[in-house]
Amino acid sequence: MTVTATPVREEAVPEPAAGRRLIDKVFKARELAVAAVLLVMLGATQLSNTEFLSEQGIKDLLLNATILVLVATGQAVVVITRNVDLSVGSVLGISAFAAGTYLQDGGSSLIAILLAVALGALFGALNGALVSLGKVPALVVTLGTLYIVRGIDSIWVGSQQITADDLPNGFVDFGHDGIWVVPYLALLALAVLAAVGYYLRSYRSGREMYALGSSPEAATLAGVPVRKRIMTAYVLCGALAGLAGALYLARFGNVDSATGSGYELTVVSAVVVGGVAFTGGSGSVYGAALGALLLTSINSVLPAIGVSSVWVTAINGILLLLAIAVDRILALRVAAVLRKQAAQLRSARHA
Amino acid sequence: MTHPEPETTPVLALEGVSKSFGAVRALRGVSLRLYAGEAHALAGENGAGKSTLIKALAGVHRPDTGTVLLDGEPVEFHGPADARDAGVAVIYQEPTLFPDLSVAENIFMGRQPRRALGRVDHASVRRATADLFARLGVDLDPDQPARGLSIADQQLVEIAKALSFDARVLIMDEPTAALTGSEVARLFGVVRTLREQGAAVLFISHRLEEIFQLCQRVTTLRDGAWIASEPLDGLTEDDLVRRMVGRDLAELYPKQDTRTGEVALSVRRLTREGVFTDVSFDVRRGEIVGLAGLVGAGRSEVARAVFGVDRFDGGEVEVLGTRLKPGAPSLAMAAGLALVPEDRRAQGLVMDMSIERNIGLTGFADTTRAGLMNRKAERSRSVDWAVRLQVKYARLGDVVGTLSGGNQQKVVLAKWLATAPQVLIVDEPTRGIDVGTKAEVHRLLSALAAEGVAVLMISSDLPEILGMADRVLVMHEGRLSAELTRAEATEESVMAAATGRTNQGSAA
Amino acid sequence: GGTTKDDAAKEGGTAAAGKADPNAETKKDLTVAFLPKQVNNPYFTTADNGGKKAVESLGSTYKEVGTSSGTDTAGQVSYVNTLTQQQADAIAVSAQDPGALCTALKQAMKNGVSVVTYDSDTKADCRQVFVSQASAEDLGRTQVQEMAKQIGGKGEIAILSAAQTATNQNTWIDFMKDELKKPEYKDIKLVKTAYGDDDAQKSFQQTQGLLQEHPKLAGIISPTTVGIKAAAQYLAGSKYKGKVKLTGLGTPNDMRAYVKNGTVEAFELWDPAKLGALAAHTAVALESGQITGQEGEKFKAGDLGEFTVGKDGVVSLGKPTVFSKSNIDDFDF
Amino acid sequence: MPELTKNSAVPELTKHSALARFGGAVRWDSAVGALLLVLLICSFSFVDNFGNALNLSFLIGNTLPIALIALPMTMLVISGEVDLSVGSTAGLSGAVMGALWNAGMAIETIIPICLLLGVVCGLVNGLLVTRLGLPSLAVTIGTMAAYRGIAQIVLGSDSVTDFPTQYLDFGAGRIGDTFIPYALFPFLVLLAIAVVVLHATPTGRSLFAIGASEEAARFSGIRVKRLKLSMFVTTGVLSALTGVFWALHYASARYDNATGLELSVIAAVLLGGIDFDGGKGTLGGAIAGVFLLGTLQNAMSLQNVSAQSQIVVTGVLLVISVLGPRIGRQVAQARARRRTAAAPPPQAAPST
Ligand SMILES: Nc1ncnc2c1ncn2[C@@H]1O[C@H](COP(=O)(O)OP(=O)(O)OP(=O)(O)O)[C@@H](O)[C@H]1O
Ligand SMILES: Nc1ncnc2c1ncn2[C@@H]1O[C@H](COP(=O)(O)OP(=O)(O)OP(=O)(O)O)[C@@H](O)[C@H]1O
Ligand SMILES: [Mg+2]
Ligand SMILES: [Mg+2]
Repeated sequence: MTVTATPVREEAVPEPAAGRRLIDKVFKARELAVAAVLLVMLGATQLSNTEFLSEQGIKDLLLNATILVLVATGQAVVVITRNVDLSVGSVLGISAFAAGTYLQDGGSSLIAILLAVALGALFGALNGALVSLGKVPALVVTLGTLYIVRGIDSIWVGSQQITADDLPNGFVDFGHDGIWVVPYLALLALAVLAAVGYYLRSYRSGREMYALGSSPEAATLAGVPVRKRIMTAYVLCGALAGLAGALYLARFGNVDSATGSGYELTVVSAVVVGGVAFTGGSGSVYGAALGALLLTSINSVLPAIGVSSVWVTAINGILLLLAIAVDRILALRVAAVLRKQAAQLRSARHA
Repeated sequence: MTHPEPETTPVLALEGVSKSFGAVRALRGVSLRLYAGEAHALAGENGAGKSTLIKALAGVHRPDTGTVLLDGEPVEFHGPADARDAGVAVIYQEPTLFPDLSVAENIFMGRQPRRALGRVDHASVRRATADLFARLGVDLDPDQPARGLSIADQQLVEIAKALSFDARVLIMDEPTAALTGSEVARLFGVVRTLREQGAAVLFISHRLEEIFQLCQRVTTLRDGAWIASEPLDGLTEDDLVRRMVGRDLAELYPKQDTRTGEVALSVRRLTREGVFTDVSFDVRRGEIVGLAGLVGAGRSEVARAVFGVDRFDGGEVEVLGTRLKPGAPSLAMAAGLALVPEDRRAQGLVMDMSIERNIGLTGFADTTRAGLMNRKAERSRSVDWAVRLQVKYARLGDVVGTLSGGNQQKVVLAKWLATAPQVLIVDEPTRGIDVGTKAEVHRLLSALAAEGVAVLMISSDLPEILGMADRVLVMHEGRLSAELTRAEATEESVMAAATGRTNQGSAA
Repeated sequence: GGTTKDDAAKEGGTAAAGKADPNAETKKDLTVAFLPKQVNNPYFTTADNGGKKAVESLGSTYKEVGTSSGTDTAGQVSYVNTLTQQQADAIAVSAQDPGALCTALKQAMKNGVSVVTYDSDTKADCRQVFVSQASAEDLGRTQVQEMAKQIGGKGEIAILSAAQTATNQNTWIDFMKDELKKPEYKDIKLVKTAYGDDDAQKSFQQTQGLLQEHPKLAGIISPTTVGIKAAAQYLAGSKYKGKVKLTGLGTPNDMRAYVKNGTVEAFELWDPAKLGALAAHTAVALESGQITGQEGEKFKAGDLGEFTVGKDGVVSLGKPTVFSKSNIDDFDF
Repeated sequence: MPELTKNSAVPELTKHSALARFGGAVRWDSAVGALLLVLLICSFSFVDNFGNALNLSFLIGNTLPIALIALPMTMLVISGEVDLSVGSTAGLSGAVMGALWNAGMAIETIIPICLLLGVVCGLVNGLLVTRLGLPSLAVTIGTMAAYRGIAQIVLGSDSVTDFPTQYLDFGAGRIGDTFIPYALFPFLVLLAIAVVVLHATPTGRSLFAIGASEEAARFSGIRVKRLKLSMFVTTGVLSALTGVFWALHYASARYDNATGLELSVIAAVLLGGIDFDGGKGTLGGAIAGVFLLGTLQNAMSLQNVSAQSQIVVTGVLLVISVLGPRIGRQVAQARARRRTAAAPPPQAAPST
């Protein structure tokens, strides 16, 4: 074969800026869509009920979201690596109880929180070990640990419960006080969110989690320490579930053996609504956090505008469907526009 | 056979390496030495063990026996990362990119330049990627996600990635299989520069002329066994083929003259916005029509739209007088159309299914009795075609993913030829297929045409197009830019049309 | 013409009833199984432990089985089946669903098992006796009276219930509404009934919603232990603390903190341990043949005194206790 | 054509591979089947009251809802999708059944209406997945809430129990004093149909192909979307049927019937060796998984194992179900590697 060494393709990178900005927009659009839905919803509610965004109202909204935001953040990291952790609800429950038991015996609040985080991280490590060492489907393994941890929790807890009376006042106050309308819990969640988001974006190991989720084989070939990263993701997720457990205790002042059961579906919903794909490698923790905020806000909005709680479940589900459908349609539209623009650009360049 | 080798220690070498996959012994006691400043070719039929050898070098597979030597010292690579750290860069046969990440991230994953506190410096990742692409003459946006890149573009990204290592050893497993001449030339230019700077290069290709262009020495494998290592100087293509196949080969492009009949495939003003525009052509019974063009010209997209896997926005397609419904491959199949897609891993095969089941996927109409599968019919249909195309396999029930690249391609062909199509569209039918089988495929296509099948052949291998086609259509930027008769079609005329340097229009 | 509701109604059911012998000897070495709505639920654990004490004091064997979810009706059914299989002598069950357990319970009774429901009833023909924690009427009315006292007889109030399907809740709520019709409550307006599904978070958010939707809300009645606890926790951490009154049914241990910090003035409950004990005595009395579940039959229930079976086979524990700052420390359950 | 260029070493190798096959690849679904058998034998011999007909009929009757939904769920999962809304669909179907019954409609009319409702539920799921290209996990989490919510609106706090006795008897009764519930027969028929469809028809083949590689399936002319849609519809119908059965079996139609059923079905199906990534598994395995869990629960309850411990056992079983085959494979591979390493080293050292 003779080589016709004509430089067919023009010099590279002539106008990447324009293209990049557009692509950036596409990616951001996912989060934007959720944010837009959220704002519209909150705005509309405020119009029909002026109490809704009162000082107390905003505080409540933020407080409600805190725990879900934390767990969803951890879950998003795991999902980005193309895995899933269904055991978060159970881990949350058992960590909350552990922290409560410790506080009941007169422990310090800070250590109680650390204890919950450590216990969560421990279960995260167990999940991570099972998933990464055995290279087995995360869904099954964590469904298994969901049952196991819940079982251990109920055997341990039995019919005991931690009530507000057992907790030091400082801890309970920490659960609802804050700076002006921003509760301490929300600040904490925000800090965690920002840290995890920054880590995923700006550190090699964070980027490697995306790589790993995007294509596990390619990641192995690229020398990504797959097991280590999966382990990190699970430990992080577990630790955040543990932290969420401690905050749950502070917030609700009450923990029993059923605490956190069924929570996994809410968390998974938040992550999905936030645009983190279950096929791994895409989405962001910010999206997941927005998803969490959206979901918890729906639960506050409906009672606030006087929707009978009989309707809540149905409306919840339909809104969830709407959110993902709108997001999807938007993404398709943008992709189509992009395709046409690319074609125009190409023909313009070669004309 | 004894041939002088350089006196220096090889940078990277294999000594007596064997590797088995269950029953299959992919390598048996193979040795290979790579020297600094030398480009070494690896030749062999499909399934000879080339890719396996490379994976042994790169630490993907641990050899069952034998050793890997780095600078003369035995080393044990525990994974690709070890090999990479030792200065070995590999381009694997199948592109392995992260579809969700940007092209730039794909190239620098795990090695991104960092700023203070270990943070990734995104800007310099982007800049370095742009520089690499400029060096290769590639027109890709570093921020573009890898998803949606054509196979060729993916291959180019892989090449850029390998180059970015500034490695001491550059290993390339069929990097050119999806590329057209100009990209290959650019690549070879860059590789030569690297070699002159002292890198050792290992190169695999089934295009023998490329081996002669780029390399100094060649190692031949047959059935996993080492056959020869020798300088290319003084060797002819025929010599090389004989070493690979163990016998002489017939003519490479055996196009028989056939009588062309009625129009079998008729495409009118086919348009898919942003991809291709106003494409019209006919293919007659007994005719092989070549569809040429540069990578990304839109040939595959046209084929897919015609077959119905993609929708089109305007125009019409007729097969043997039946107008096809857009977006309905099953109807197209019923009308007698078959498409051998370009990406065998994603589109051609269900990699986790057996050879038998893969071939069977297109034949439910023939292999069911009263709505139930007839295992025997399914099996005999599959065996028949696997044997006719010389697929090299241990058992028909083996998972297709364990076959060598070329043999996978044969299974795709078998799957579609088994439907006895009236109109056959083949997209890069011989990508990754060895010379011997390539001739076989060409003979087969000729024979099909002679039987009255209409063949549309898309290929980036220009000699293949020129050798096989009765007529050549050329695409440029999503439009048909020329239609050339066999007599008119030359390398110059096709390239001119493909790069848009003519305004010939479609001369019918 | 197919089978419709009217056809089915004609079939009717039959309740087997033998003859009671009030002087029959109390049998020993019976197996009495408690099947609460949910195991590990502190309320039921207290109740069942009361039952356990009573069963053991009567010289029989106690056992407890049950599902770990309060809405797993299918699970509860299979526990009834299992107990039938194991030939338990008597079952005391708190039904998750008035209808779902029927087939299984009838099957059990056919196999000679005595069936008592406690806390939450099934349909009357599916058990022999229902041991009620207090008459539903008392509970419903006293909660309204307590609320009226706390808000000074006027203002908007709301109810925070458990699941929409909870039978006992709904009965109490009906009596509350009935009580509110009385002229002395003409200034009190029930503005809404919300459902928190006995889930802490949901009840929490429902409380928020009530307060946002009805800014002038003066009080909330929550006739469920989970609901009142969640509502109290929300009020305690909000600006409504002490301003919006809260009463209902709660356990002293749950509510102690809120009573002490002024979020809650008073609430009520029966003693679950006594409820369990009464259920145990009733079950043993049934199995011993001292009663059969007919109206008017009398039996002795140890320290609890003598009880009479009322209409529809209902035995009632008595009036609920009201807990406030002054007496809460006297209780531990 | 030249003769088939099979590897010259084939005869010698097939012997090896037969061995390897025997040792390494005991299929997981057979393993679950064997486990079920062992469990049954143990329960019959050691668990009091397990073997009597009444208990067995309870066991089967209580497991049937899960088994029924497991049929289409297996196919759906094999084709790479999942439906979490099955429990809610069943609940909705039961709620509608109750509401219509209360309204005085004939049950013979109600049941077809419920099944039709199942079609609609399945269509909604399927259309959202295939037309909009949304992930089924997300879609069905949404419809799970939506259907349950609608059920709540339809029936509110009612609980309908007065269905006609002959229907209730069919739902809960058994044939004479045998262990066979009436409802077992329709299930066996459905099971047979499902096995044939999945393992012996082009449709089944296509489902496997779609699950393993949707794109390759599309390029093979398989009508991916249509097949997926029909799988969702089937799942909807069978879930609705399960809802009807549930209401009759437990003689109670409530909006929260069958809550959490999806998790039980999925756990059982996973235990039966169905790969959630699609493309792998057998119906036999799935059904064995369903009955393994059912039997285990029944036996443990009879042995007075507490609910909490039962949960732990279920979880451990699930974890083992995925770790077990994996570890087995690794052991087999290690053994094979040792064997090849022990074999005489191949000749043909290269000359230089
Ligand atoms: N992972 C695997 N499992 C089982 N068999 C394998 C595996 N990888 C390769 N093989 C077998 O090893 C042999 C050598 O394959 P290899 O990919 O090295 O061939 P190749 O020379 O690269 O061929 P091609 O030119 O077609 O790419 C083939 O018979 C193939 O089927
Ligand atoms: N799956 C896809 N999604 C988005 N864009 C694509 C996809 N596949 C190809 N493209 C783009 O569409 C254009 C036409 O590609 P196509 O594959 O049809 O070209 P081709 O002429 O067949 O070249 P090739 O030799 O690579 O097959 C290119 O710009 C390519 O990058
Ligand atoms: Mg190869
Ligand atoms: Mg192409």
